[in-house]
Amino acid sequence: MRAAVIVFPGSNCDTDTHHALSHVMGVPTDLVWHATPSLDGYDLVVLPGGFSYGDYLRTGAMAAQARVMRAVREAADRGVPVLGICNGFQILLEAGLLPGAMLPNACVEFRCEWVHVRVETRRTPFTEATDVGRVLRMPIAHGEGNYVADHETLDALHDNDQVVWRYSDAAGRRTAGANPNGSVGDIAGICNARGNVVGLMPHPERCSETALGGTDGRLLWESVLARVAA
Amino acid sequence: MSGLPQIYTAHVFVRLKPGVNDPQGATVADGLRDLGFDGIRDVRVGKIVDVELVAPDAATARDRLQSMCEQLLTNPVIEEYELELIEPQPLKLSDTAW
Amino acid sequence: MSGLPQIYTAHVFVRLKPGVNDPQGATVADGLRDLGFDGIRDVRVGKIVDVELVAPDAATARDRLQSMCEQLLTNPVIEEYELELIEPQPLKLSDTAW
Amino acid sequence: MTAPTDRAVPDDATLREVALTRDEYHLAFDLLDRAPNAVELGIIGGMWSEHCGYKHSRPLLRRFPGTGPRVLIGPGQENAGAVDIGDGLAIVMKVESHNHPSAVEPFQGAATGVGGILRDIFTMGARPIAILDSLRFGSLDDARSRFLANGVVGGIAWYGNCVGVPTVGGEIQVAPCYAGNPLVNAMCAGLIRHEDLTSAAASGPGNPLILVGTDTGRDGIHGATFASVEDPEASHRGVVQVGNPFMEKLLLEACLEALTTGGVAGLQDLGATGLTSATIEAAERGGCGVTIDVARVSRRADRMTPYEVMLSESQERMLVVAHAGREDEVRAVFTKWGLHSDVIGHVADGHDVRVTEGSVNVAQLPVSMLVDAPTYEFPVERPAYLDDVQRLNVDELPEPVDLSGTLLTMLASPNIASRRGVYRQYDHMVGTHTIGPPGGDAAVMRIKGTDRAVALCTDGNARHCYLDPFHGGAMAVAEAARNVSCTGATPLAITNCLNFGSPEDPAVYYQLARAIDGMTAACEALGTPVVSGNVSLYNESSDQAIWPTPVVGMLGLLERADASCGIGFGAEGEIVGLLGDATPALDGSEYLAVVHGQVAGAPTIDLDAELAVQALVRDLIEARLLVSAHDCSDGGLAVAVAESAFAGGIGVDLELDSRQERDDVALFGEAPSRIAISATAAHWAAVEDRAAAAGVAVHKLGRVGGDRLRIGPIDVALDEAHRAWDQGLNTALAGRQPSG
Ligand SMILES: Nc1ncnc2c1ncn2[C@@H]1O[C@H](COP(=O)(O)OP(=O)(O)O)[C@@H](O)[C@H]1O
Ligand SMILES: [Mg+2]
Repeated sequence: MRAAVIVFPGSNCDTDTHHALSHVMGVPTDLVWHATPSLDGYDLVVLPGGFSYGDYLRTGAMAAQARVMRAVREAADRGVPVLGICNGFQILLEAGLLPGAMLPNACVEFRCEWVHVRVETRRTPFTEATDVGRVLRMPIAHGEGNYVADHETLDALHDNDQVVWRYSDAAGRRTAGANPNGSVGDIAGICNARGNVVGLMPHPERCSETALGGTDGRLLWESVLARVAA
Repeated sequence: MSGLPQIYTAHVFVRLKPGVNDPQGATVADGLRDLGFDGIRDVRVGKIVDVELVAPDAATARDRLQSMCEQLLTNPVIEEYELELIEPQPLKLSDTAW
Repeated sequence: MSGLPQIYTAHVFVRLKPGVNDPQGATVADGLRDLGFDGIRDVRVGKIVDVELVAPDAATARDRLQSMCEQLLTNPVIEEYELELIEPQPLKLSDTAW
Repeated sequence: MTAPTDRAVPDDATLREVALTRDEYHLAFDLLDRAPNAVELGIIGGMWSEHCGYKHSRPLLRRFPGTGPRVLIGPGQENAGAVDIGDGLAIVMKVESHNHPSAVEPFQGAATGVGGILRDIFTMGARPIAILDSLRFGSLDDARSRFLANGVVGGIAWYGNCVGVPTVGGEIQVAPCYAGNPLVNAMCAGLIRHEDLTSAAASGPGNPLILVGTDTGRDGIHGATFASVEDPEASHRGVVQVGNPFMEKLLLEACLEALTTGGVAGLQDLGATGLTSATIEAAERGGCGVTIDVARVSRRADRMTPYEVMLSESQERMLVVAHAGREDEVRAVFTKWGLHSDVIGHVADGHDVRVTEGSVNVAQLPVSMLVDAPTYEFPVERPAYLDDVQRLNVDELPEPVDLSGTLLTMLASPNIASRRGVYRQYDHMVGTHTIGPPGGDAAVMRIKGTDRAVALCTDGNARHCYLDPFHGGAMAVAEAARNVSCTGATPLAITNCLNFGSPEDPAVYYQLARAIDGMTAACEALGTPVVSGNVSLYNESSDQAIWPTPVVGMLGLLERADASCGIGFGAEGEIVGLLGDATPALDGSEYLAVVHGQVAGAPTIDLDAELAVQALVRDLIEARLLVSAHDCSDGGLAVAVAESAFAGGIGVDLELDSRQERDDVALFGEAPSRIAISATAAHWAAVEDRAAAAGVAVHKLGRVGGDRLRIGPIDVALDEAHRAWDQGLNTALAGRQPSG
């Protein structure tokens, strides 16, 4: 088992994600430079959070053009689990590996706080070890997490069971106050049709240790590790 | 046949597609109302990308700009754009920055 | 004397003053070069604010828009703007949003 | 000084442009024994500006204690101070002001302030792990102050979030004196191994000087002199700079990576006066000369003069001194990170800075003359205003009938209300060091790979300093130390920013000198030397000078990260007590200002009592006897326990100290050296025993529990009080009237 955490210019959760995978979960993990042409040999690819290219123009737009993205696409086609966290999610959207787009938060401010999300499906490698309806407490930290997509896309996401997490309150209810950014359908994370490419706004690497105030992020890692080991 | 390369200036006006909601625009509208401006019906915020480029002729310049818009400058999922190409200034010998 | 209120549409084009550093523009220029576009001399990014407002006449609309630009839409320390006012459409009775 | 009359002196406008007085011009002439040319004049003016030369503060700053067993790098030596935290690790820290730029363009002014302080930290080879921001604005009833406050917060958020260094603490205070001159101080702490500490020295003649980062433009020319003249808004609109946090992030990573090659001899950031002070200060540290060819500096603007290139303050640039022969290796790292680099000169024999444009000499000056700005010392005379403001007759103040309502008013006031609306705009978690997030007394950052953590905070109550500069200065240090102690951390050292008005005003000079004396007294008593800092003078607008505002950034160390203590009550039945028996008073209190509209009295501090109460709280925390500890500061005991109740999500039922005649004084009166604590009933006896052994008073006040705040005569629902406190600042920043 070997994991890759991609480093784009401006990624800033790369070392945190590396820390969570390697030091907390004990997974051999490499920081992989954005100009790398191939991701052969990796069983898990993570696009970390941050501000690739300063978030200039549009979040994730320039990183989506990086050389490594061709390799990410190939890995995804091979069925390798790919996780985009926050900016990584935005990059996957811009690269067309996931459908839809991001707008600025409805409050038009950056939000760094703990939120709750409800697991909507177990069909992804990152949720298969949890239960549908389970509520996770995780931090967010973003200015643009307001997910949008047109009606056909939303219908397709729904029909194909591609919504992975929705914002909710601690009890799993979708209330207005529980959605921190105005995303359509309270969507916090989605996957591709095959289920192996997943993007989410909350940061599992920030809640993988007790000292940081929560450990629900470990559920994602444990789930994907079990899948890869199987 | 194309002559000497010239400097083209282009304005790319990028706007959110009509149906896409615009949090920034809504906030600006609220801000204007808070300041006491009456009669604000709608505000939407877009982007201008001004590009200066050297190309052999206007057709080539326009082609390249169109590709730039499609490949990077706009996201067709949520945005639409207009491209305005300005008459070129001739390139002076001293302009060697490119 | 002014007639019935009408809906005015205005485009405000806001740009950084010449000479003010535009890191975003510079990064986009690099991005375009990385994509293989030749001849990029300069890129600068600005914003468009499209405002729809109800005013009794064009002069009043323009006045209000100018104040909006000065008070909120632009930062005169680093930005400059152009204001473009579009011919009004008459207000229909069903337009009650204001 | 009597000026020779035969000398051609530049006209007043020119001298003003370079911020030199006529006498200083003559001094420069005498030192050179010739007239400086225009470029030289600009260099001299920049280096002798208040910002770089510390003309009015240098003699006073020498009073600070700058050494101690843990001080690795003290004040004035490098770009920031360094403090040993054990395990071969050090914290590098400094605070810096960006007041004047922020008054003109709050978003970019504050953003570039964050950029500047980050560079001061990674210039030392350290990886920044925390930013704190200490802010002062005019009353938020005023639209301009709201615009400034929102812009500043937005700019700090944008820059820090993008670079990926968490903003974990700081302050926001409002008072009318800051209306025309807001204060924006940013602090940064970085982590480094001792052996990796890098000097900003240009040594080794022949070593190349490499300029990296942003191309040089006409940005901020005269930024440094601009910070040295009154009323920035009046004339200097052209100097606004736009920050580029993305470039900063690349620079940060590239610099730290370049250091690992071993090819770097020194690293110096470009701050005020740009290349001028960067090269000259580096030369001074290295004991060498430098030669710079401005023609080799990449530009962003056409036709820049040598003067402009030397004084440009374009952001996000660094000067790298490479070992001769290894420049390609070093430059390759910058290229990898997509950064441009130019070899612009070299370290030279001798002690001159020489500037050329190609082969033409444009300036040559001795380094020593530039780094030794003339200094000014004035007599320290007690200003008359102090007698007026220190008078306070409490008997003339009506006591509120509805003290529950008074508590709600206090909780909603912008100086007390929750800062959540601000710090949730800051990424305070990136880096996964933050184990004590904003909202407590001090931020707690774990040190990965060790059991340790550091605690960081900033403090400075300007109202106290205005009423008594000595005691106010001492209280700023004491409060910062107390905040750190309340997490369980031992205060180790401070950094500071001295924000004052014009030192040429005798009252301001008195404030400056006495505040420094007070800070010095407290630093000595508490054993926390000053390792770095910054001075910002001429903080005044057309109508007034600001209150004297020293800001103290404190570093504390926790040997065991898992033993840190928070401010929140834990559970029903816990006992609440007050450590320390300093008598609360209304002098300089928030209550006096908010409820009675007065700024008066003479706040004081007893440093021995302070030391004892802090030692005790740390001892109790280390022994794991406390559930919570919270410093009693603005708003007094009532506000402190309310905040502990909010943080714990549980009510409280307390009795007031019967020794106080007036309930309002007992509830909202302020005194330093007091800490509100809670402990389980099982631990309470042990708490009392240890307090007795330490000779510190502890008063048992009551118990945690229920869903109301009952504090003596106060009785309000917890959620109502919480709402007032949670929304107070947001409402004020949005310019809305508080609802209900
Ligand atoms: N108030 C102060 N207390 C202690 N040290 C100070 C103070 N002000 C400045 N210094 C020290 O003087 C040196 C120069 O500071 P400064 O000019 O602000 O540096 P820079 O040019 O890197 O921003 C630094 O070592 C700084 O820590
Ligand atoms: Mg410096």
